[in-house]
Amino acid sequence: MNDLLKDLYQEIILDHGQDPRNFGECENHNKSAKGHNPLCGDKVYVTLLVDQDDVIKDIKFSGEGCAISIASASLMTEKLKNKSLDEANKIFNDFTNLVKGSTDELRLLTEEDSLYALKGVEAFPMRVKCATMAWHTYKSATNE
Amino acid sequence: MNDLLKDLYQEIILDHGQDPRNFGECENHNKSAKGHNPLCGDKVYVTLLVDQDDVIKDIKFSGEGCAISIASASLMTEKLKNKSLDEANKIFNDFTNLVKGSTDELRLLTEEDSLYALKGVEAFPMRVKCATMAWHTYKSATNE
Amino acid sequence: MSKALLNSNIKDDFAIFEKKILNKDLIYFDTAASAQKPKIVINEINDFYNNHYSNVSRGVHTLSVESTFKYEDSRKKVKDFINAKSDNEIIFTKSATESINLVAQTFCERYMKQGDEVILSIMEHHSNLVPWYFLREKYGVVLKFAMIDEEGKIDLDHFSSLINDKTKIASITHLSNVFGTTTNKEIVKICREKEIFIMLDGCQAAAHNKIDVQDLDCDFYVFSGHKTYGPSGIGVLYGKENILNDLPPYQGGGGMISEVTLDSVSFADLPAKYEAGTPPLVEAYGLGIAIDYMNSIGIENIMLHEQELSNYALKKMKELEFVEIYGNGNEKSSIISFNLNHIHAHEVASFLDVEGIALRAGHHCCQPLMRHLKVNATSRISFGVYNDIKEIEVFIEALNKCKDFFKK
Amino acid sequence: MSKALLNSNIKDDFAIFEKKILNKDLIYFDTAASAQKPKIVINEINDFYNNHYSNVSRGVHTLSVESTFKYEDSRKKVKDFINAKSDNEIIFTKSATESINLVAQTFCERYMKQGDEVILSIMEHHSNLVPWYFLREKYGVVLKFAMIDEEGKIDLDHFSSLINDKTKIASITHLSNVFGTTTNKEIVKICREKEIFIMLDGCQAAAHNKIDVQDLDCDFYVFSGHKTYGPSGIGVLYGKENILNDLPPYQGGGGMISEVTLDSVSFADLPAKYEAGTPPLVEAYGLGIAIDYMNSIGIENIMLHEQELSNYALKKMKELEFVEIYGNGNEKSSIISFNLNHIHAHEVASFLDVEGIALRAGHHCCQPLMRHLKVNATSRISFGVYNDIKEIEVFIEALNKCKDFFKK
Ligand SMILES: Cc1ncc(COP(=O)(O)O)c(C=O)c1O
Ligand SMILES: Cc1ncc(COP(=O)(O)O)c(C=O)c1O
Repeated sequence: MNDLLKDLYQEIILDHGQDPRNFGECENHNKSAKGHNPLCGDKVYVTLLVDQDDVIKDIKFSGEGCAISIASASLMTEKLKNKSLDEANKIFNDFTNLVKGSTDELRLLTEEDSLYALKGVEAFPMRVKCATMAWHTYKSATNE
Repeated sequence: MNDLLKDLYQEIILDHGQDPRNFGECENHNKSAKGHNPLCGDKVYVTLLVDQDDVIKDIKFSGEGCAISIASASLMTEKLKNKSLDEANKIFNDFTNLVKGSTDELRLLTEEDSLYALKGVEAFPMRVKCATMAWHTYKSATNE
Repeated sequence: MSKALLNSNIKDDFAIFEKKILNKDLIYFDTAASAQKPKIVINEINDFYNNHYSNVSRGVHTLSVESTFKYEDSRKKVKDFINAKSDNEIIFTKSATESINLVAQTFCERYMKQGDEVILSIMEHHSNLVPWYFLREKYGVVLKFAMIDEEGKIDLDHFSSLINDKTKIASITHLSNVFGTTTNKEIVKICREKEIFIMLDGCQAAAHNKIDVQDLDCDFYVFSGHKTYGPSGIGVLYGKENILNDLPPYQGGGGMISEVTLDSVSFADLPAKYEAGTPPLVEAYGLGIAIDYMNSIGIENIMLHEQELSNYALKKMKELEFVEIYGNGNEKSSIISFNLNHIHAHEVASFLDVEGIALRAGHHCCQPLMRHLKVNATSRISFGVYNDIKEIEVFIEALNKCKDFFKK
Repeated sequence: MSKALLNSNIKDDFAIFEKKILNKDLIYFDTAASAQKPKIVINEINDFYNNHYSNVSRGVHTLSVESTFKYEDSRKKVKDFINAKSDNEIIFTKSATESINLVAQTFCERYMKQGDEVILSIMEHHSNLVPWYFLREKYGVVLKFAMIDEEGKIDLDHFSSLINDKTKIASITHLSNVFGTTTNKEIVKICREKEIFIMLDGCQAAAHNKIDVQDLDCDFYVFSGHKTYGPSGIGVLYGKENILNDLPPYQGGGGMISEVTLDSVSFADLPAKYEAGTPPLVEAYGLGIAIDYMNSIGIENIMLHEQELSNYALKKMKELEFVEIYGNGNEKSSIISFNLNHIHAHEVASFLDVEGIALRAGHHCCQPLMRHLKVNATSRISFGVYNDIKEIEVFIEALNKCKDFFKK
């Protein structure tokens, strides 16, 4: 099996892709957004509950997509839960840099993070949109 | 001096270009048309008197243009005067074939004709429009 | 079977097949998106720039003459290629998309008013939908959509039933870029009987079928150079001469005028009337060379070759129980759309990419059709002159590997 | 003087100068119509087709990635070339003519109603006239024309005096293709003060001046690739991002959509919003390489070089009493228009063609200006990086010969 594919589809990606965590809608949410990938028509819906102190108390997603987009959404919800919006936005930046193969230094994400599993996407530039779809949707939900 | 230029600008062309015959408007005319060359904005106005038997009793032209277009108009009026429309149209075909360098056989024009002097145009394809401007104008005058 | 196949060393005509994709031979199954270019096309483009280049139509000097003649010569080749009656019926645009926009806009200006109707189909490419949506939005034109049958062909009865007194034009794909099905030319007869205009979107057909616009009798026909082995940046609009004469101009600018004053403008005759500005002249020339190339193989032979490949691929794919094929007929021309059970088309595309196989995954600019098929995306393979049976074997094996990889 | 001139072996960068015109060296004085292409541009176009070609933006496979990155990379180069703020402000079109049509049409739809006014000038190219004439015709927009001074520059006082409450936009040439004069950037200030939009037609300026759209502060800027040493079939539209976001789309089709249903369509973000259909992708790439090439020489150096040539040619031509030059100033950038007494411009062009000299004769797509100058046609020489002083000597000699030939 080709190494690039092994890097792209690590165990954890296939796992989250088939069995996503935090799938659905937050029972209580005060922020939400829809997103889609114009390349393939995949869609995602992200809901959040953000408290007075700008902490993400709950975050869930639903939708359809490829393994990369679903796994990325699933890992995102795990990572961002209980983070402040400020931290979450830094992670957003780190993550998009990571998958784009940007040379910018990561500020909060480390190799230990499960999200790091998505680094393999950098070898497949046209899949970056899959990996970041849920993230951009989170972003637009919190920007409103 | 280059041979192509010599062929293009034969004595008779320069003569008719500088001193055109049948310049002006027929005093009595029953057909007329305006024409122009979109490449350079040159213009020509052709008037004809065609009798009941479809014979061109008079033909004149006016306008501005390059030596080729003026000479061609001048030589045309000389040639077409007193011809039947039928003959004139055959000459029209011959002439356009001549200047385009078409391989079609000429039916009425011969090497003795003064119009034959315009054969040099075939080496300058972008000048064909100059040489045929008055002719197309004649044509549209008689087609109305 | 092999009789219909082209000699496999046809690949040598294309430099790109010397390229390796991650050390694998390139298997290019994405011709429906854009065809690869024969060396002769690229070499002739070089020659044009290196020995004959200048702007066209306006200059007197030698290079201008040479460029103009090459440009106009190409128009003649296109005319012969689709058997139009006159050079005046061939308009060079930048793409089929532009050709369709041109027709939609000028046709509507000339012949349609609020409430008038246009017939499209649910399987049209976005390029044959959105230009009409603009008319709906701006002028209140009504759009109706013909249904398709199980095979993926226009349902002619349904098409016919949509036509009424308000219908002015239909615009329909000639060969579906998702199913590979060809629209029955009966459709033009229906339009003739009901006295409406018809445009055929020949993007996929032009590289695959012999096109004869006089025999088809359609009013407009469009295709793109880049899908017919020509360069990018060039498209064709065919329109019947009397209709093009009757329609207003589209874009304004140099080259398409007869005379301009501060108060007025009069327009050049066809085809210049529709070619405002410096045209994609070298691209038009390149398309002419691509046509020469296709003719040298024979468009019939190309069709038979691609048909053979499609038949073989279809047979092999049907043997794989995890493959779902869209459109249940056997007519697939050079295009097959499919999905692997439970595996997203993007995964298939990335997986196969690593095997050197270039195919397309997505909605193929046919979102309404995807919705009809109840999928977001499909994978699509499509063939050109350079493909062969061995590549299909590699592809089938790769599909098997792909299924195994994502099963775990 | 010679300090400002580029090294004369720059001709070696262009294959076409190995060509003979009727056994004479080619002297190409028609760059204003279209520039010749450096070998590097042609070679890179080859390389694109031979090693990286596929359609852009939609595919997942390697070739699609490579093509997309090359295409988008070129957009960045154009952005830097004219110092735009963002890639989103750079739209690839097929030509400057198309860019102007796009702006005229979408701007009018969004911001203008019957009776609103547009300011042009009497020396605009047909491509910056006719698109606006269409608006006059279709929507009852009023067009006003700024006068020029004796030198051939926009009369800014007159321009200013034309602006009133109904004026919405001005569209003015940045560098005259007849006089070689540059429009004072004060014109933008006037528009800012009077709160109207302004588009600059940079067709001639882009190959000759350093363009800085932020410094100019214009709302739109357009130019053509083929006049800036790039391939045919590619044009650029620059627009300020907030304005382009606000304007409606122009052509509809694949690539410019976000989502399409049978009832509705939503549009992609900039720049895709304005790039319907498969774009002229290799052409865009070629333009990027041409920009690299110009940068490698230095656009300042190009300007100085052409300025030197123009100054020298002007001086020599003024010594010939039978030559009339249009525009009485000394600023001629890379363009000089003239006539020989009593000899039609077409005669001059044919005569010089035979000497190997390619120049332009005609109305230069500026018929209203020709009328203002009271001529049908002029001859025009224009310079590029590859021209040199020696060629001007040959040209001057040829003018003398021409006069003698037609005197008899
Ligand atoms: C000043 C000016 N504007 C517009 C144009 C039109 O450019 P194009 O024909 O490349 O669209 C030209 C070139 O002919 C020009 O010189
Ligand atoms: C059926 C069909 N119509 C229209 C188009 C649009 O062609 P282009 O993008 O070359 O304008 C395509 C190709 O994408 C197509 O397959």
